[in-house]
Amino acid sequence: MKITRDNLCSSIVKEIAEISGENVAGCYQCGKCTAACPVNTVMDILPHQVLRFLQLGLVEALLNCNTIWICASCFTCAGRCPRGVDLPGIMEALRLILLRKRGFSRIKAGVIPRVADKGMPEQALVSAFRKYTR
Amino acid sequence: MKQLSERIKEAAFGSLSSGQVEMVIGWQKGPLWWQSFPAFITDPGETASLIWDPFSVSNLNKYLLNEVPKKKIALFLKGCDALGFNQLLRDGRVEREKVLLFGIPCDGLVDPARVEATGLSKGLLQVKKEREELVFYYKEGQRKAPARDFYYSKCLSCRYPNPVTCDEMLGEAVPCQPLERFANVSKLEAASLEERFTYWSRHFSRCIRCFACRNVCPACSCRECIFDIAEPRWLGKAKESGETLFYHITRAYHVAGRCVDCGECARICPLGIPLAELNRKFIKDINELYGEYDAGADLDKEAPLLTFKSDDPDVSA
Amino acid sequence: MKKITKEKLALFWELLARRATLYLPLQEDGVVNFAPWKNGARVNLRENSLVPPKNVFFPQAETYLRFQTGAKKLQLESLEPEEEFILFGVRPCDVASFTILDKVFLEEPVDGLYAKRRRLGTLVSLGCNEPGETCFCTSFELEPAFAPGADVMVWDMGEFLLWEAQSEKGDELTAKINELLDEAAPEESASALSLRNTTAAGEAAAGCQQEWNTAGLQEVLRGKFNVELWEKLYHRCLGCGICTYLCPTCHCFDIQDFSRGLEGERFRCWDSCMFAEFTLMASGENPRPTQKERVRQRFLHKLLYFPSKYGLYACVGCGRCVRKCPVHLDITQVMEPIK
Amino acid sequence: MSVNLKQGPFEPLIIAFCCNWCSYAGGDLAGTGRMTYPANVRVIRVPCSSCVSSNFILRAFQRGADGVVVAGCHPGDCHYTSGNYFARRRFLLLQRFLEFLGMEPERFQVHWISASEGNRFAAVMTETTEKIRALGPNRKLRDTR
Amino acid sequence: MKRIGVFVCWCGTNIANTVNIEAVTEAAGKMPGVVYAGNYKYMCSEIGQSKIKSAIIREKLDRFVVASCSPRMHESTFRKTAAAAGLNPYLVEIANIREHCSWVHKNKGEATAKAIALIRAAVAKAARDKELWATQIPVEHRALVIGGGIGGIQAALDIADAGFEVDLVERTPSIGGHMAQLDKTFPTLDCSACILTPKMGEAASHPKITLYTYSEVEKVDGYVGNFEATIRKKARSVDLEKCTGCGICWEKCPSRVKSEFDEALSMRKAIYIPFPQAVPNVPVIDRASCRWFTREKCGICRKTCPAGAVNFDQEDEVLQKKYGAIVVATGFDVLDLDDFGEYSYGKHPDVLTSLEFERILNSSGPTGGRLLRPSNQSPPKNVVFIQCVGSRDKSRGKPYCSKICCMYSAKHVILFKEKYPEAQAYVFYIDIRTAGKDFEEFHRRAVEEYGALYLKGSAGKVFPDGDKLLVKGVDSLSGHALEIEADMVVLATAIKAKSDAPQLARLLGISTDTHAFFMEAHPKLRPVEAHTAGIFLAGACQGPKDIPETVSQASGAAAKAIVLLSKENLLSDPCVSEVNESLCTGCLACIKVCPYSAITEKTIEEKIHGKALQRRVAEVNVALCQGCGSCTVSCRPGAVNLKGFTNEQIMAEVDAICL
Repeated sequence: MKITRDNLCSSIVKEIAEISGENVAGCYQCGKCTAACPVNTVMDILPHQVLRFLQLGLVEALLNCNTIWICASCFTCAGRCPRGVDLPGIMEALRLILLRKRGFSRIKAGVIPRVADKGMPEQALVSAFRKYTR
Repeated sequence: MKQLSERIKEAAFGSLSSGQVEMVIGWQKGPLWWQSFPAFITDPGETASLIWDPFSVSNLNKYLLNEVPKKKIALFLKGCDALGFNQLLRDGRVEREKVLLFGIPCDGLVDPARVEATGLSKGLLQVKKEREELVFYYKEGQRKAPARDFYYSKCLSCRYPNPVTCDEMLGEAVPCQPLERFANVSKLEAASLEERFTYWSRHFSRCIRCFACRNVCPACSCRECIFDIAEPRWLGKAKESGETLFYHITRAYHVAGRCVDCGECARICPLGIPLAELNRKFIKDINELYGEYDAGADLDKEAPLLTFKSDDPDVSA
Repeated sequence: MKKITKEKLALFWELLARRATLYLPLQEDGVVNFAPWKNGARVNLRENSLVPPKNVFFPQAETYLRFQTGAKKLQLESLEPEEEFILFGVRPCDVASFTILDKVFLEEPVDGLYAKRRRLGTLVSLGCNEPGETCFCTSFELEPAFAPGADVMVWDMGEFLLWEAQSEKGDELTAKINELLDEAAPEESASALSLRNTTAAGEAAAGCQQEWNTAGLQEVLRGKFNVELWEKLYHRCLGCGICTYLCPTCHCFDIQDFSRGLEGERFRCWDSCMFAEFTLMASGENPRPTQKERVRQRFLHKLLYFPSKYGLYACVGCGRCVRKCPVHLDITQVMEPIK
Repeated sequence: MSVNLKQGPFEPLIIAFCCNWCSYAGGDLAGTGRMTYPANVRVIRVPCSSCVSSNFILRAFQRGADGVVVAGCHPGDCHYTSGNYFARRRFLLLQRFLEFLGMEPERFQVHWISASEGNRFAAVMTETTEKIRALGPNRKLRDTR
Repeated sequence: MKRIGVFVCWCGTNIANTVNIEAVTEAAGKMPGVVYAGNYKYMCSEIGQSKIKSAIIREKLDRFVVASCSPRMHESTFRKTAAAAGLNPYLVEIANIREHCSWVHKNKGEATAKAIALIRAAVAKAARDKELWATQIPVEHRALVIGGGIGGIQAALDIADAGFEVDLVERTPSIGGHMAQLDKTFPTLDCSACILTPKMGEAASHPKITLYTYSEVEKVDGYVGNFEATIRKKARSVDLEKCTGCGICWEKCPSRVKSEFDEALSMRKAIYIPFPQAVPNVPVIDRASCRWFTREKCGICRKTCPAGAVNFDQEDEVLQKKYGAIVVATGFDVLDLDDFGEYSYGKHPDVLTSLEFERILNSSGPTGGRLLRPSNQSPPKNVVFIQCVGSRDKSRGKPYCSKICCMYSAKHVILFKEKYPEAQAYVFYIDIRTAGKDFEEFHRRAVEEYGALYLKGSAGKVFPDGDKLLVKGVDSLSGHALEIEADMVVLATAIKAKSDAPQLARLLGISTDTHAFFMEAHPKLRPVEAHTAGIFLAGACQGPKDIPETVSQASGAAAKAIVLLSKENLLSDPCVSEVNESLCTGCLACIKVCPYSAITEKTIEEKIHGKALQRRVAEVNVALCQGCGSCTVSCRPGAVNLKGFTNEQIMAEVDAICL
C-alpha cells in the first residue's frame, strides 16, 4: 500500500475532521475505545482501527464497513478515551458523509414492518430514520 | 632419538660454552635401564653426559623455582613441560628472560611398570627407541616391541606433544594422536554416588601424605604451601580420612583452571592414586561450563576461576 | 621344620586372624601393603610391600593422650595399644629394620608405645626367593632368605610354605595353629637351606644389578659434611617424603594436638627430614634452610651419624627409595663420588 | 571424645555462610517477620559470598556439619558488584567435584537470597534441613575423632 | 590468655522468652578465654552499656562479645561502647541471638542450644580479634575532568565554583562536545548554541579552571585523593597566547578536508577551528593534511598570521599533575551503520543519520540552516524518520534503548515542519519512550500539531526510485505493509560507548559494562561513582543520556568530588585486606578478582640464604579496598587476609559453631 501526503490530507479526510471537529492525530492507539465498546464483537473494523484508518487516510474502507452503523453512539468510548477523542462524533461524520454526500440510505421504509417488533416505540423508528437515511 | 640426544648435547654445550647461560638442566642416565633423572650442569665439559631416552620423563621447569641465576638457565622442555612452564610464567614464578628453552617434540615416554608387567624387565640392561619400536637389550641379545604399547597412559592422551613455547626446537614436530582423556572421568561420573565414594576412599586410604604430587606439579608453585603452614593449620597431620580427603580436594581445587594436565601427579604417586582424574574432572567441568580452556596453552584467555560471565550457569540447587 | 600347603592358606589366614589381628601383604589397585586381613582380601606373597611394615609398630599417626580443659582443671588420660597382632610375610630386610628401630625406641628412654607393640606382635618373616631389581640387602650383610630377628621364619617353596619357629613367641604361635601344619620332610627342610645359600651367594649372581660395596663407608663419610658433592646432589631432589615414608628405618616423628572445644587429643605422626618445615622453628629460623642440608642430613644420618652412635647403618637395602624416588636419588649411586 | 554424633533421633547440623549485605540481612528479615525455620541452621556472617573459601566449607564438614549452605546476593546484585559471580564459578565447580568424589550434592548448597527475601531465607533453610535430615548424618568428610 | 567478656541481652522478652538467658550466660562463662559473663534486659540501653563499661574496667576485659540482636543493628553502638571504655572498637563481636535465633525458633531448648553455639563462635572469633585503626589518607585538593562536553563543562564549573582547582582535558581542539553540534534542544527548542556557548565561555574564563584542549590523558596512577595523571598536550602548531583568532590563516589555507564537526557534510581547512564559537578560539593545524607537514611546502598561514602565532616546530607537551578526584565525562559515539545496508546509508546522499540531519538544520551548519536535499538542493516534501536504527537490536546493533532518539526525532519533525509546513513527516517507531518532564507533551505536539504520521513498525528497505527514495515499511497497528516515497530519510542511529572507552577504563582502573559504557559503583545507590574510589562518572559515557540528565549527573559527580576534595584527610575503614608478604607468591590472582583495582604489584627485596633477591608481591591499597574479601579466597596459600574476617577467625568460628 502506498502512502502519500495526498491521501493523508485528502479532502474527505479534511471533511471528516471538519464535520466531527476532531483531530484524529490525537489518538495514540491504546485501544481503550475498542476495549470498552459493548458491541465490538460484531464490528468488522474495531473502533480504534477506525481511527488508525483515518490517520492513514484509508477512508474508503471505513465507508464500506459495518462498524459505523453498528455504533450506537453510546459514548462509552468517548467517555473513557485518555486523549479526549470524540469517536462517536467521527463515526457520525463518516455516516453523514455517506448519507449526505453519497445519497446512501441504511434503512428503507419498506423493510421496517419486517424487522421492527411490535413493542418498538415509534420514536425510535423516527430517530432511526433521521440517523440512517438521507 | 639418537639424533635428538646429540642435539641436546650440542645445545647444552653451545649455550654453556658461549657464556649465554650459566647452567643447563637436562637428563642423565643412572645404571638401571629406567633411571633417567634431572641433571644440573654448569661445566661445558660435562654436557656429554646428557641424554634423551624413553625415560626422560622428569619435568625440569619446576627446578627454576629454586635456582637464582645471575644470567640465564637453559633447559629442555617436552610438550607437557612447555605447558607447565607457561603456567609458572603466568603465576609469575619464572622470568622468561632468565631462561633459554630448548623444545623437544615427544610422542610419548615409557612407563617402566608396563615393561615389568610384560616380563621384559628381567635382566634388562637398556631400552632404546628406534622409530616406532622399543629395542630391549639383554646380555644375551635384544628384543623389539611396538613403543606405544609401553607408553605412560598420560602420554597416550597427550594433546601437546610439541612444545607450545621455546626458544629453539630440537627435532621435527611429531604428530599428535591423543586418546580421549576424559574416558575415566566419564566412567566414574556414570557410576553411583556410593560407588564413587568407595572408589576414592579406597584410593585415598593409601595416601601417606608424602606430598610428591604437590611437589612435582607445575601449578603448585606457592612459596609456602597452605598444607605446610602451621598458623592457621588447615591440614592436620593425623591419618584421618577426612583430612586426607581435605588434602586431595584442596590440592585439586587449587590447581583447577591452572592444571596443564601433564599427569605428573599420578605418575609420581608411589601408591598409585589416580590423581590426574581429579584434575581432569575440573578440566572437564570447566570446559563444559565455561568453554574450552587449556591451561598453559590458551595464554590469551583469562584463567576460568579469575573471570566470569554474567550469564554463567547457576550453582543454586 | 613344619610346612603348610598352599591350598590350606585361606583356612590358615582365618585361623590366624581369629587368634589376633593378622597383618598380611594385601594387594589393592595393584599396590601391595600390609593391612589387617579380612575375608576376601587378596594376599600377595610374591612382592614386598610398598609401605614398609614399620607402620605396624610405629603407625603413621597414633593418639596417646586425651585431655579435657575446664575453666580451671586439666584432665589427662593416657592411651596405649592393647591389641595382640601377627605380622606375617615380613621380608628379612624389613625384619632387620626393626633391629634399627629397636635401637632408637627401646634404648633408654624407652618409647612405651613402640615397646608395647613389639611385645604385642608376633613377627613372621618370609624369605626372599629371588632378589628384586633394586634390592641390595646383602650390601649390609643381610641374608635375603633368612631373618634372625623374626619369631617365625617362612619360606615359599612353590607348592607349600616351610615354617620354622625361631623364638618363644614363635613356638607359641606354632602351637596354636599346629592343626594346619604338617611336618616337613628332611629334603624339604633342606631346600630352605639351599634357598638361603643361593640367595645369600650374592644378589649379583641372582641377576641383581645393585651391588653396593659399603665397606668403610662410615669412615669415608666422616669429615665430608662440607664437600662439594652435596652442592651438586641436592638440586634434583623434589623435597617430597617418598624416600623417608617408604624407608623401613626412618623413624622421625612430630607431636601434634587436635582439639575440639575444650576436649582434645595429642598424637604423634611421621615426619620427614625432607620437608622444609621439619626443622623450622617457631621463631622462623630454619637450621636446614635448603634442600641441600636436608638431603645431606638424610644420607649422613643413615650412613654416618646412626652407625657412629649405634654401630650399624640405618639402611637395610630394601630398595624402596631406589625404586620410588621420582628423580632417582639412588643411595647406592650418589655416595660413589665421595668414595 | 565422641564422634560428635548426638544421641537420639538424628538432628542435622547445617552451617550457613551468609553475605552481610543480602543473605544475612534476609536472615534478619526472616527474624523481624517472625518466620520460623529449624534451629539446626547456624549462620556465620561474611562480607561477601566471594569471601567464603572452600577451606571453610570442607572444615565445617570435617568438624561435624551435615550440610553447608553458602548464601549471597543474587547474581548482578552483589554489593561489591562481581563477588558472587566469582563465587558462582568457584562453588559450582566445587559442588560438582564433591559429587564426583561421592558426596551427596545436597550437602553443599548455594543460594542467592536478597535482603528482602526473608521468606525465601526461611524456606531455603527449612528445605535444606529437611533434605539433609532425610539423607542422614554426613560421615564422608567428618573427622572421626 | 585473652580476657573475654560476654554480655547476653534479654531484649526485654524478645530474646528472653525463647532463650534461657541464665543457661546461656552460664555456658558462656565456661567458654575458652571467657572471664566474665553477664546479662541484662536491654544491653543497648544507657544502663546496659554502662554495665559493659564497668565490667571492662572491673574484670580487665580486653575484648567482649554481645549476644543480642543483629550486628547490622547495634554493632556500631557497642563499638562505641568499647571505645568509650578505652578498648579498640574492633575488639567487639556480636552474636545474633535475636533475628537469627529467638525470633525464628519456637522451642526454647533448641533456641538456647543454638544461642550458645552462636556465642561460642563469636567468642572464638573475638579471641582472634586484633586492634584495628583507620588510616588517614591526605587529599590533593584538585580535580581532573576528562571530556569537555556539556557534562565535563558542568562538572568542572561546579567543582571550580566550590573553590577547587579543576583541569578540564578535551581531546578535540575545542570544548563543547556533541551539544555544540546540535541545532535546538528538546523539549523547549532552545537554541543549543545559545545555552551552551555561555557555559563554554564561563569554563574558559573561570579562574579555577584550566582548559587542556587538543590534549589527552595518557596515564593515571595513584588512588583516591592522590591520583597522578599524565596529560599529553598535542602540538597545536599555533601559539595559544599569541593567536587572536582573527581567522586569516584558515581563510588562506589551501588544504581542504572533511569537517569532523559537520559530520563530513562540509569541508574545513588544514588549519582550522572546528566551529565558529570554538573555545578556545585558536586554530590547530591538522598535520596529516597540512601541506607544510606533508610536503614541506606552503607555509601560507605562517606567512599571513599577523600575530606570528603559527609555530610549525611546536612539540607535544607532557604534563604530570596531581589530583584528588577525577570526573570522567567522555561522552558517546554514534553507531557505525556498515551492517545496516537496508537503509542505503552511505549509498544515497539523502539518507542521513540524525546527527547529520542536525547539522543540516543548524544555521551555522554546512547549509547555513537551509534544509535542502543533499542530492539536488531541493526542498524536501516528504521526510521519513526511522527510529531504533541499531538500538534495541541484539543481533546487529545494541540491545539497549538509546533513550534520546524518540525525543530528538519528534524535535526533528517539528523543526522540519516549521520550515516546510506543507510537507509531510513520517516516523517509524517501535515504541515511543518519552519519560521526562514535558517530553510526552512535546511528542504529542509533533503528532497532533505538526501532523507527523507515526507508524508503529520499522522500515525494511530504503532504495532510490527515480530521484526519490522508496521506503518500504509496515504499520503494524493497521496491519498494512506500506510504501512511502520520500525525499529524505533520517536514521535515528544508536548511541554507543566511545570506541576507546575500554582503554580509558583500563587506564583509570575502572570497569566497563558489556557495551563498554563505564560501570557505576551501584546501579541504584551509587550511580555517579565508579568502582574505584575517587573517580566519578558524568553523562553518556556511563550510558545513553539526554542533556538535562547529563548535566544533573555531572553536578552529582561534581558534588561527590567536592565532598572528597573538601576533606583534609580521608579515613579508611580498617576492615580491609592485607598481604602477608612472606607468604605471597606473587601470582597476583588477587588483582584479577578485585572489583576496585585496590591491589597492585610491587617489588620487594629480601635476603634468602644470604642472597639479596627481588621478587614481586601483591600490595593492597587501603584507600581503595572496600573489604569484600574476594582476594582472600583467590590466594591459595592464604597470604591475603581480610582484617576483621581473617581466615584464622572464620576457621575458629567454624570449629566453634560445629561443636
